[in-house]
Amino acid sequence: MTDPVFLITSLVAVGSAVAAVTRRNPVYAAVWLLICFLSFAVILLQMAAPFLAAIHVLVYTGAILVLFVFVIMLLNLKDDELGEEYGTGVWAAASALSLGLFGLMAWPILADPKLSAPLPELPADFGSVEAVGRVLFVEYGLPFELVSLLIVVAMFGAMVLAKKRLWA
Amino acid sequence: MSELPLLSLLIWIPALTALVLAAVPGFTEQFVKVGALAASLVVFALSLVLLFSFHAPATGLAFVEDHAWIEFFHVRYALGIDGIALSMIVLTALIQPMAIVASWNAIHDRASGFFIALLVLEAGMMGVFVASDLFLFYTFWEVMLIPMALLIGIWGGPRRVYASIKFVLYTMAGSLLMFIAILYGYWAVKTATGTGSFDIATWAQVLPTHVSPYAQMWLFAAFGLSFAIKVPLFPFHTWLPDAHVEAPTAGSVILAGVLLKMGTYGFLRFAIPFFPAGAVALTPLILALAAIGIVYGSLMSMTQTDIKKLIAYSSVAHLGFVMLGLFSGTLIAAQGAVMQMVNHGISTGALFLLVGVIYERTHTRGTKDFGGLARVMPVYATLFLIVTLSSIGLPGTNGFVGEFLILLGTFQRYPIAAFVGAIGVVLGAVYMLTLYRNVFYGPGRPSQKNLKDVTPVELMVLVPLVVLIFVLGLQPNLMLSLTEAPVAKVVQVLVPGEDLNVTAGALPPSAAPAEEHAAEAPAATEGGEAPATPAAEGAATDGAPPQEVTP
Amino acid sequence: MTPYLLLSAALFSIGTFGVIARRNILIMLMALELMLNGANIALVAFARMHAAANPDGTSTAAIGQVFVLVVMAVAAGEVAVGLAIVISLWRTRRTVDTNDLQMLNG
Amino acid sequence: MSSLLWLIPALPLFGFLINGTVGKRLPKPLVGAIAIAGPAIGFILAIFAFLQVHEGAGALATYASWISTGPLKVGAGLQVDALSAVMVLNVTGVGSLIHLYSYGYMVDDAGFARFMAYLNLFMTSMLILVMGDSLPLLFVGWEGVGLCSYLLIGFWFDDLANVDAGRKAFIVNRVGDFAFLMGMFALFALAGTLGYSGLEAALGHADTAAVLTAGPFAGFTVGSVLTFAAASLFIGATGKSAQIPLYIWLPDAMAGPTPVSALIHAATMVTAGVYMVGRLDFVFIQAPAVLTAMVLVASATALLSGAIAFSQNDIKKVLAYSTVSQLGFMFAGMATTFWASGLFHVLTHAFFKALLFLGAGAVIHALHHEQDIRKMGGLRKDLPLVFGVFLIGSLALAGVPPFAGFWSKDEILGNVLYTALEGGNPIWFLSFGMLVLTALMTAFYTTRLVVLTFFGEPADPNRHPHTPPWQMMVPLYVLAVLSVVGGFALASPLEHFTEPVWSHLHVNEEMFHHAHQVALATSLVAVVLGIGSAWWLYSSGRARLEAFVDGPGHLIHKLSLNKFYVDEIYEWTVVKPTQFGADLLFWLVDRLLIDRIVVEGSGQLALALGAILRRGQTGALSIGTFAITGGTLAVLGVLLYLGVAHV
Repeated sequence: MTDPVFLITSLVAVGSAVAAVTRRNPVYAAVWLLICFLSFAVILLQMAAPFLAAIHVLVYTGAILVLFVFVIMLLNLKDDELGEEYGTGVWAAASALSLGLFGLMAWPILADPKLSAPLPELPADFGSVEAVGRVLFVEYGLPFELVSLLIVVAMFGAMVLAKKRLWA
Repeated sequence: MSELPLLSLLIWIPALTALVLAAVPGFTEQFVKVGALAASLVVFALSLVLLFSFHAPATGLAFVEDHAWIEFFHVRYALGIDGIALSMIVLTALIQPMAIVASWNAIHDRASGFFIALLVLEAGMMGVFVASDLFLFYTFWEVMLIPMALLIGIWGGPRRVYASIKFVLYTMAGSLLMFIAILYGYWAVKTATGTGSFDIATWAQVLPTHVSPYAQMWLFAAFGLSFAIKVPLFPFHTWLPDAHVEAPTAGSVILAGVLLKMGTYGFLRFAIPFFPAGAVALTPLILALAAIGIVYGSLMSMTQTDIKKLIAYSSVAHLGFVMLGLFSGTLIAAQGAVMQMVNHGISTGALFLLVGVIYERTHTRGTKDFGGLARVMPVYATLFLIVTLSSIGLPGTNGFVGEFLILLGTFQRYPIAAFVGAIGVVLGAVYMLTLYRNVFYGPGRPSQKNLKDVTPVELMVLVPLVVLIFVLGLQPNLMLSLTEAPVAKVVQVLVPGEDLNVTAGALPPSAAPAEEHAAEAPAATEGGEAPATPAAEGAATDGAPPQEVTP
Repeated sequence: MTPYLLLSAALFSIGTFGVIARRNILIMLMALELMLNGANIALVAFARMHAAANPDGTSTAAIGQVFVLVVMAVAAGEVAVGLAIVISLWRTRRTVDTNDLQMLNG
Repeated sequence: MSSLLWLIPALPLFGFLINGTVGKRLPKPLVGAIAIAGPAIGFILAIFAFLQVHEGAGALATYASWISTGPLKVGAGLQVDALSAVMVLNVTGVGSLIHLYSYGYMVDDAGFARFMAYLNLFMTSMLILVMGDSLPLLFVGWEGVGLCSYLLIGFWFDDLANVDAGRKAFIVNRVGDFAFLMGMFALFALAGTLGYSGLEAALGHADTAAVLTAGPFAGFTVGSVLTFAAASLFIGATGKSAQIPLYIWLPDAMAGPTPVSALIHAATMVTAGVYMVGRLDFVFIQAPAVLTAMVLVASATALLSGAIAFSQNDIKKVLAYSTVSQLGFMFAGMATTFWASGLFHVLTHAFFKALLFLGAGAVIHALHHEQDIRKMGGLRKDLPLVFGVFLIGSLALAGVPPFAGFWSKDEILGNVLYTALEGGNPIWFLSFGMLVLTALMTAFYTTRLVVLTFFGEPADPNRHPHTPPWQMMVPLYVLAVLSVVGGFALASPLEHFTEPVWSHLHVNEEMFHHAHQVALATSLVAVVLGIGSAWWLYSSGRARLEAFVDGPGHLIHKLSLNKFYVDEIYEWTVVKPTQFGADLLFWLVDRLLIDRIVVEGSGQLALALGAILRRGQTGALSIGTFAITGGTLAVLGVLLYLGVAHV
């Protein structure tokens, strides 16, 4: 059932994720992350969430990743300032731990028959902007407002923290 | 008279007075002292009113008051007393004014706080004795702890902080266990009767039957540990000497006079009636600890160089006697134990007051620091001698009646425990007389030549205690008749099925064949009510009713 | 749906690995983002599973997708603050290595 | 008459209260009068009671309730039957004489009022002891006299030695009282009551073989319980009446003023044990084993203390050991179940021993508190009257006929021999032998005492002793008359008077007379030998004495002088270990075990645990993240195991 497109994109996603995580230099890591996020967008499309895919590209890749790159450039880390990394022993333990985590999560997913049941056929405008928008603004208006509030707070916080001389 | 809520007054007069004295800043120290004394005297008067108007109802408690308090948990502000509680209340009410008078000019820094703490302490103590609702009892049990800790902690001697922390931690450890047991009990009552309740009477009816013997043992152990620490029973006693040595005179008097009785009172009122199976199961252990405690306490007293510590260890021995009496399962011993609780309050209270007297004058308390005081302070020496005799249980004093009844009663069921306990009687004489010899006899120290004898105020405090020593010594029935019924009820729980008024195994008074005795019964006897004619039937009514002895 | 969930589990684990094994704060933050995205995919997957048309023709509540939106908003806020902290840290301590930052011990 | 009974103990009590409180401010004669009035009036009342009892009126009793709770009913009644009538007469009679004597002896002492008050308190306690109608009441008197002896021995409390002697007396008595209590409890367990009448009714003719089914002695036979009770009571008696092993306090009790020694440690208190055995005759008679043990202990005590008295140089110590020895005789008399003989010796001993002590007091008083007989001598000329009475007393003590001592001692020897012949038990023969040897030794040390004190030339010539005042001499004369007359006059009437009170065994008449003839002969020989050898050794100056002491008798003399080191043995086997044990226990158990380890230990434990955990908080981020992930992993695993595995 796994159609080839999904296979390729998920492989790309996983590969880039692993690469992003293991690069020593944050710039390379950021680039791999970019590839990973793009592959996410494709996957989202496949899951009948066109609006989300767009938003993902816009917000995640466009804003958050850019912010990352921007900060990396700002810090302008030289090679020595990157700080050393843990020894291979720690890495081995960490990877074992995460593999264990993956195994624990994968086991119920595979074991549960309902998950692999055939998907119901899609209503026409399932992932469309109009459907998501209706739900977002009608049923979840309040959470929407609260989230906006959260973002404003985050904005202030970031400014306060990062400003060089606040009380000049 | 009965419509007046006497028992509530007992608690709230000292409590409210303390509040008023503390709240209004303007009062002078003298006013606070007078206020405290007045409150305690009023409470004493009330306790006498209670004593004389007390007639034990057939069942349940006297002077009952019952108001709702915390509806949700069925906690009620319920009060009620029986003979035992009454005797404890009178003892507390008696010792309180004495402690206040004794520390009239002994306390200098923050004196008003001292007297207010004393009043709060009295309120707490009264609360414990009158409460007939377990939750209320536990609240007062904890309330009582705070002022006592303050008394030792603030106005105590050099190591007062250590002593007061030890005192608090020791007692807290025990009472927390008890709290868990109370909760369990509440739940057990709730499941058994549908509605939860903290009323002691219902607990006493419901718990023995609805809780498995195994659980009862653990619950009894929980309650028992908390009370054993308070008694103090043998291994849990190390807080007492430190607390006594560091406490001010008034603190020691009340600590020894009343607080120690909380433990034994707790056993009598709560632990035994609620968990009889547990009580019966742990009786051998407690008897062993009590007997060891008696000998151990006496031995410890022999090695002490500080008088207060010596008296503290002697308290361990005396209360070892009380525990022996309580758990030996005979009415005589239990009655002796309850009486010994009061006696110990009087004699040890008086001892601490006496130590206070010489401590005020010389500011030393070592057994070796004195000499030849009998010449210098004859009246003081006589008072100290009388109280010492009461402490070692000389016949004619109250101490003897208590110890005699305990040992006689214990012998009827546990001869070995009585045997070990009786050793305490001998050791008691050793350390008390050694103390008396070191302090009062001998050539005397030049520095102590001009010590003035007891002042009228001190006499006013000590003489009533001495009078009580002889009154209870010569006429113990005054108190014994008061506590006979409630004590019998408790002892019956320990030995279900036995008739308490029969001395098990006693021989029937065989008709004394008169051939050898020329003159048989004495002539008609005048005076007194039941003539002790030795004729067969006379002895029968007097002693044990005939009981077949299998040849 | 299982492949999508497997993918999200994989991403989540890789993100975890990143957080644990790396000492550089920036990489850790990126790994964090990965974990969040892993979660998003799972959400969308479930939304897709339960997608069904309502009688009045509108599609059922793609709540999952709305939820992803919220997650994204939160993630954005979090990254902003995170990076601000990184900058101020860099300015005061001149380091991005988490091992040097042990002031909270004791 | 019964209603007045309570007056007898009450009068001295009033005397005590008056003298005790305001005595110091009253003039001395008034204090003296008050003090003497108590026992004197008591004596008169006692005579009335005696007469009434004598006319067959049986016991007079009043009843009051003291302690009553549950099955225990302890009365506070007084009763005077034949036995206690005799004892009351003895106590009040000799007591009054000694009070009169004390007036003379102590009048110029600073604490005179206090002394007389204590004497009165002693009289009250002793009278309660002999007149009480139940064992607890006897115990009240029992410990009351113990208290008074403590107060009176340590009367001159400026000198700590006296105080220690008093404390020793009280504690040793307390050890005896401990055993007494055990005996009392056993009796209560058996009879359910503690009044004499109740006890006698229940135990008088108990079936000793019956096995008890309930109570503390379940499974034991009644006889064995009776034996246990009798043994404990006897040990109690050894405490009070100074027998082995609890006699060590009596010689030290001589630290008290001499009238105290006379009243308490010769005439009255020490005989309390004998009275108790006499009062509980129905218990002892059913415990033959205890009786045998009693005679053995009694005669051993008599012999041992007799030997020690040999070499003592303090006049009062000699008399003290002699008292212990005579007490041995009394208990031996009691052990033969011929109770009257024991009581008879109590009476005669009260007469001549009080006389000797008061005589010694007169000597000490005259020589300004000189007590060492080696420094005395030739007082015959200086104090003729005192010498006269002292001689009578000595002859009575030695057992020279027709003086009082001879009759009672011979009676006892006869009874012991009869019981030995009747029972055929070797212990009784051994006891008889020891008693005869003691009789010889008594004669010896009495003569030695008289010779060294009154004969020979005075040690330091410039001393001129003055005859004591009349208050001291009158009692001496009365007691002297009693010591002479007391023997033959009281022998048979006493036996008939007290016969109804006691239970007796069957007596084999002709064996009884045969035994008494033999005993008479042996005791006479012993007395003559004793006096002769003492006279021969001591009368002619010191030469022969030194020869004997340096020669063969050196070791025995040294042993006897140091009281066979019994005190030291007790010190090392009992007192020191208890002291050391107490200290060890205090440091080991109280301080170390409970305080350090358990109490503070738990505190340290908490701190230690905290320290270990603290090391975990390094602040490094990796540790934190690892922990979190590990935690989630674990939780996930558990949930999955629970969830998935069971679904």
